Amino acid sequence: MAIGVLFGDLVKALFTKPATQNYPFTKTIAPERLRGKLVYDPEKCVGCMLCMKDCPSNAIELLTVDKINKKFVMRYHPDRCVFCAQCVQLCRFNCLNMSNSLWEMASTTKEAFEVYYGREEDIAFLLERAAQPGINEPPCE
Amino acid sequence: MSTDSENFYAQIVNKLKNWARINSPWAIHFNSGSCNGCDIEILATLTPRYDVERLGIKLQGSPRHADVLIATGPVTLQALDRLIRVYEQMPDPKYVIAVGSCALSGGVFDGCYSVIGDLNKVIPVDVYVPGCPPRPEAIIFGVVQLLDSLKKGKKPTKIVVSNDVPELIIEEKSNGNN
Amino acid sequence: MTEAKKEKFIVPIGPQHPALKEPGNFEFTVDGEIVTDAAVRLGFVHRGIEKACENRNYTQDLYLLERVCGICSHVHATAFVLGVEKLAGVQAPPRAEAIRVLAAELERIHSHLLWFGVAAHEAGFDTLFMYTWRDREVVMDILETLSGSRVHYSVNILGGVKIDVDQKLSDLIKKDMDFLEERTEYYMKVVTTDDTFLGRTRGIGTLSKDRAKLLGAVGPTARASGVKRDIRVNAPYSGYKEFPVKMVIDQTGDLEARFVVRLKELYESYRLIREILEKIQPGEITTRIKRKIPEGEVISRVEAPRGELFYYIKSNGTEMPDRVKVRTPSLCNWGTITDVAVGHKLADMPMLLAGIDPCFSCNDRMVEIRSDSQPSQMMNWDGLRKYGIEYYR
Amino acid sequence: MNLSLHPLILLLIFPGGLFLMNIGLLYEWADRKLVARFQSRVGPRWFQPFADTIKLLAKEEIIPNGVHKIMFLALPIIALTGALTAAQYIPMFGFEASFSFEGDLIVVLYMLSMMTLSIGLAGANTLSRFTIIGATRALTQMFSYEAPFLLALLSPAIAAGTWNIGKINTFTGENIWLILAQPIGFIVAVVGLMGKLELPPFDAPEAETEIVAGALTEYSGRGLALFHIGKNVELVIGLTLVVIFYLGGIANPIEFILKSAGLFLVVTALQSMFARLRIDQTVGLWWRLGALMGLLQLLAIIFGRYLGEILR
Repeated sequence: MAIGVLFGDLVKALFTKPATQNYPFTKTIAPERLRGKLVYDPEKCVGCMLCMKDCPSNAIELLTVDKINKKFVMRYHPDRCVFCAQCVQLCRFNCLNMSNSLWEMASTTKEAFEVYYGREEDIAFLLERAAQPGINEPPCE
Repeated sequence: MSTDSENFYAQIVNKLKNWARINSPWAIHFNSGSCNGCDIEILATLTPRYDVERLGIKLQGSPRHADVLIATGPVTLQALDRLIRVYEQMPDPKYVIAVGSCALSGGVFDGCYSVIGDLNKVIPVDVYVPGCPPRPEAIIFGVVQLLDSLKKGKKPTKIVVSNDVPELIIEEKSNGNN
Repeated sequence: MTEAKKEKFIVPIGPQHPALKEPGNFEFTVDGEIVTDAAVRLGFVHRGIEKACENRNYTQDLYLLERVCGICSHVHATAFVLGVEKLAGVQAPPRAEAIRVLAAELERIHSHLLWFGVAAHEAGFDTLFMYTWRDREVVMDILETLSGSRVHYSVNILGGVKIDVDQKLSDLIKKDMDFLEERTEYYMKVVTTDDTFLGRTRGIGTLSKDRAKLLGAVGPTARASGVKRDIRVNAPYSGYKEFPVKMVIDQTGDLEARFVVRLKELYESYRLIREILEKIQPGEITTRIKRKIPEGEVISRVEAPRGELFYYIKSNGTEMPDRVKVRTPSLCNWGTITDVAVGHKLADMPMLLAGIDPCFSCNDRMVEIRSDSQPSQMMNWDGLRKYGIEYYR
Repeated sequence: MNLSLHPLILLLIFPGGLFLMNIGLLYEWADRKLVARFQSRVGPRWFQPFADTIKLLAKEEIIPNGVHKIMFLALPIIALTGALTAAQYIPMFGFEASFSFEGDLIVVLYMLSMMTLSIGLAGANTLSRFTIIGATRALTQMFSYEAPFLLALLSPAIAAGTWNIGKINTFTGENIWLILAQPIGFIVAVVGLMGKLELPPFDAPEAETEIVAGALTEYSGRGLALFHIGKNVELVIGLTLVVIFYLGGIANPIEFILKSAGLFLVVTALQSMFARLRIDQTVGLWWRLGALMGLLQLLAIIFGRYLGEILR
């Protein structure tokens, strides 16, 4: 039975530095294992499509440019992604990774949430083809 | 008195208004079917570690007091009309921040029978914050994005909600909650 | 005057309400400040998860079900994984099971601290809320360094776990546990001695042992009323066979008892985590599991921070389950609120609601459609299934 | 110090209107900042209340259906006017009061109650259930704190032998600090002030977790801003009153600032130390404890004076 049990802590809090991080002005460093934005390495990918198959929220689309020469482009939607890292777990060739530095992704437009990963010439080729009328994009599956 | 000086005063008033708006975004939080993850993280931004009060953000209970609607979750059919009502009850100018993958696109719930999945289909969204859930820092980052866009002079537009829900009006009269 | 007296004054709480960060609608009929009737309306968070499970494969279901609830995400995944592993006849390696328990206990700490803060906030004790959440960030940091996400840890995969604990991490966790234990002792002191706080908790919402049993309360709510109900003790699963826990019980059954039970459970969690980190065996953390799960049905029960979590999984031999049924602890505890609320002050309602640690997103597995024009009808499983297929076609 | 300015300036600029409003907003900042520091946070920036107020003034004002329009618009103004009028009778900032007459203490106390009355009416005016409950609670609380607060302020007045705030100020400045002579009265006055201003833990009328924002739930924009300013002005007046009565009076601005800051620290610490009291607990506490203590204090003072006269 007492009144004001918290008093000691109040005084302590008043004379110590606040626990606040000065976030938007100083950046915080995320822990090593943090699951941020997905990063794709087109050099290692063999196009097994396992990541696409098991993605719980259809965030990954693997577009085939040339299957024999192993040319793939990944269209990644951070707005759909739930950052579960199942694709990273499944990928046997370590071409997928979740970055621990890219996690601030707010945007005022939704267009920002369509990210193309791959070799530059492949992306240019795909976008060019998609821009032409009448020709559909390469099949996803 | 020429029109120049009037313009000058009008400019000053406008600048003052804009400054006040940027420095005091009072927020209201609505959960339209989220899994609580985002909501807890939004709540966490109020607590000592992140403390958004230093940016002037205050979580308000009544939509009448709020400027920013922070919405989470893949809009469920049940929460839909409530969400629209809360949005309509907010006085102009008002802004919407969609937090979490569900509010952006449906996330894992995309395709469930009871969700709409995209907040943008229901009310106009100003800032999108992806993540499942986004870290509290990322939510603050999203708010800062909104304030930045206001600073650059994005005009607060008066937007009419597209979904016309006639039952809403009848319900509002009989049932005065919120 | 008599007309006015007959008219009920109903105070709605929710679906948008600052007390509850989640949508749920309560209607309290009040007479002055005294509550005379209480009704709950759920379903604002109904997303159709159980149905969605049926057209996703088991791996996708795991992440879908993890997002049933953002506070106790790990236990949902654990319950599902344990069930599927039982169906497939696979046993996760011991190290994986220990890590599952580790994550579950860390989650319990985070959930209880979160609840403690929210309950303090409901009582208008904002300073306590701030302090609790400041200390909660410690366990959130652990979870983030351990698993990579603050809320949806995604520790489980079918047949094991994703993450491993190394020596450095375990030292860090042990150090933080000491800090948290010290803080918990302090909060215990506040909860049991501060007069203003006791005024809001002692003797409020007393639930007797018999009522608790009758209403089917689970978890800390039941344990605060003296019901011995804890799946970790009654039917140990996963790593709890190796690392037993002690059941925490209080006989009083009021709000204060619920605070005390939850805080005492925190001590138990700290102890268990230290024990796991010391005794954990090196070894594999995953086993292979086939994509197609053999036909059969299984019941899987785990102890969530809020009480017993129940999963029923039926497999038809394909990559996708035939039926998944989830019964969450919050749903079992709802009955206690409407039972206990009558006769209390309106000001006590947020505290009472917080007392069972409600989780609306956990609840909303079902939608009740009320229609005045049509008579209600009973449907059997097949009829309901047919109706559902027709309805959503 | 004496001020001889035109009455209009006294009313509108200093120490009335403009100055008082700004000081009020600064007080709000100090309040929020100190509470934040007690909670181990950084807290708002110094211009936060100003930004809030300007923003609210520039916002759309929604008048809900089914309210009495004139009342809805007039009540915030009445509340603010009441508070500002009360300020005229108080030796603000170390200067002598702008207006004074024998018995202005009573006028000030009743002017301060205008705020609560307006909030009560505003709550009853709108149809929302939260506002009605908020209004009932606000009025209930008013009935409970008014008597002890009055008693606590009366005992110094009786000790000074006058009901004029200015004269009480000089009396307390010349004698021993009344906080030492009448500690019970001081406690009752401070806690009564917190009840009057609906600060936590006596914030049941606007308990966010129960009834959203209480009586002001339906107010937006201008009305809300005016109520906010009114509350802050009340905070200034209330603290000044307690300083004048119990902390040895105020003779100059420096003394005013120092003593107010000291009292502020106590009030904010009390704010962040307790759980919110239920409305029935508030009323019980006040009538059982507060009023009794205030009465005891008053009786002791009267008896003391009587005794002193006999001995003389």
